[in-house]
Amino acid sequence: MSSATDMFGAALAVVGVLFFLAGTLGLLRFPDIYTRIHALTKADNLGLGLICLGAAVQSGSLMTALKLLLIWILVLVAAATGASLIAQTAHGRGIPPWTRQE
Amino acid sequence: MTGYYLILAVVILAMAFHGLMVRANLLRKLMALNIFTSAVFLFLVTLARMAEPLDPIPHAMVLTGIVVTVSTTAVGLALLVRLYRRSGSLTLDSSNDD
Amino acid sequence: MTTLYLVLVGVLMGNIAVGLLRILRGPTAADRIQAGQLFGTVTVAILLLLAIILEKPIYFDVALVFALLSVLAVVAFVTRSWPHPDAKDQDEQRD
Amino acid sequence: MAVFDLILGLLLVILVRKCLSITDMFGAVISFMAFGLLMAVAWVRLEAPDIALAEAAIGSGLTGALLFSTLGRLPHSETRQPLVPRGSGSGPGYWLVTGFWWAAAMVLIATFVFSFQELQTPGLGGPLQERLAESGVLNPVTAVLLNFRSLDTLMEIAVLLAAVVVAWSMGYVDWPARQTIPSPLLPGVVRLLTPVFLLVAFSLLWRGSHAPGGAFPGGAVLAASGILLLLSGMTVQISPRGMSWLRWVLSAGLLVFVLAGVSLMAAGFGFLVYPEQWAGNLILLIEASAGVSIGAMLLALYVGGEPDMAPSQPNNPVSRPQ
Repeated sequence: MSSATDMFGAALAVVGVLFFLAGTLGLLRFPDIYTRIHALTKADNLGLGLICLGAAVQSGSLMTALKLLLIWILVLVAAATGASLIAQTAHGRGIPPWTRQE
Repeated sequence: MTGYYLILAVVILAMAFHGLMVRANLLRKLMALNIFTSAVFLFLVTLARMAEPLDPIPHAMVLTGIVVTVSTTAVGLALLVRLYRRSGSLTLDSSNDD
Repeated sequence: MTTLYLVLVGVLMGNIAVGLLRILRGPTAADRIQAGQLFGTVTVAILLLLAIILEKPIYFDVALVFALLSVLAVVAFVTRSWPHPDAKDQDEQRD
Repeated sequence: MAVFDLILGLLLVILVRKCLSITDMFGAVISFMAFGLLMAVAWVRLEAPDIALAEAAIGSGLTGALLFSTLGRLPHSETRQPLVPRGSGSGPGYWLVTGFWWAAAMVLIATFVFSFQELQTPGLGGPLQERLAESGVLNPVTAVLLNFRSLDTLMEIAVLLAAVVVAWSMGYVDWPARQTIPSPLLPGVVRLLTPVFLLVAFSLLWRGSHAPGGAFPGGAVLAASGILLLLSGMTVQISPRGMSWLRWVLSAGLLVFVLAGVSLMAAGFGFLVYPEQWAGNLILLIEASAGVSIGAMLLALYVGGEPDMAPSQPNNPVSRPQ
């Protein structure tokens, strides 16, 4: 129940969820699409990575850990590709980046 | 708990049916139809969960249903694109007829 | 421990609720698809936590399929359905 | 857990409401996809891993790609049109009808709450467990799909094939698809991901006999891989010979299924009644062909029409204007 690995895994999951919160806050509060991509892509994927790590620590089996690693890599690839595609296309379509107003 | 999911299924069913009837845009009608089937599946799976032991037969039925739904949706979308090219409209409004 | 994980799942679902605001506000379609990406990542995380809570490793596989297919929607969006400025109305980019 | 259910249900209802009432069509489609994602969470909650897998692959992946590609074929102005045409959506008639349906729904809800709570539902889980050993597989859902109720699955594959026939009968589509690739990143990533897609698809297919998975999720992942290849601009020129080959692949699932049934009949068993010692292998054969076939059929449905391989110049494969 409350062995050391379980505690460690739970702590990792908690930190991961905090990163998710930060990413969502960025999505909501940042002024334009480029900054939102930046907030969401980095924070959420780090959060997911921490949750994966926490689950892997808890599962205690190598197969599951490898599967979780694969999940994380896949989400990273998807997020990086998506972020790059969206940003490049947005730039190509002439959506102006936000600049600080006077 | 299962009673809650039954209610949820019926609520979603009613909302989807409402959308299916009221919305004019055919793309939205197709999405409403999809949600409608999802609600039916939710109902079936909840019934399966209530059985003791867990009843896998509704699961198999729902699995079949999901595939039929996606093929229906795909055909509907293909028809929709054709309709748009033919009539320039996404609704079946009779005043838009050629 | 289970309670803690349930709270975490609840917080993640709160993230989805907040992401809905971004869908509502837009302003561009790209902002909306970003909210969609957020939903994808959050769902994977929820599935991982549920797998731990219910102690069924099979749900890791569901998360794996989600992770695999999360790239599909955004690629379909960018290559196929991003409203082009040549289109008749450009209000997406203005507001 | 009760709070979890409550939040999940609330989110589902909000998403349905958004999907059906938000003016912006992209917002509606994304809400719909989010609805699919959360439905998968609900399947997990209701202990239906097979359905969760299928929903993950079909509900969110394929349907999302389908909807986005359809949106792309419609002009932008259409995606922001008002929800209801002029003249409807208001007035006493509208509210009368809506009110009637909502009242009927509420009565239904009340009935369900009171009747189903008391209903004893023994289900068929017990008898199925007893007979699982003779089905040739260990996963009860696969046993139902491909042994006890294999006729249903046969019909379902026939429905899919019929859908492909309908889509093809509507005319040709551009092939190879016209598009501009926004970045060289995309083909590179797709080249990396395709082996992973294939690996996952075939592992899902293979493990269907003993764990959640099987022909549908496997086929759907296969189709998703094909869609990704199409989206990244990697298309092949289809020759007339390739077309006939494609037709065989599309119908392979149904053909193998029917052939297995008929030959079992000829051997003195019933139609699709498997003798116990062959059941496992027969199911594997049918499932493998059905999985590949389902993948091809879903991909064909995504393409949305018969691939146009008619007169294209050898050096300059111009697509036919639409």
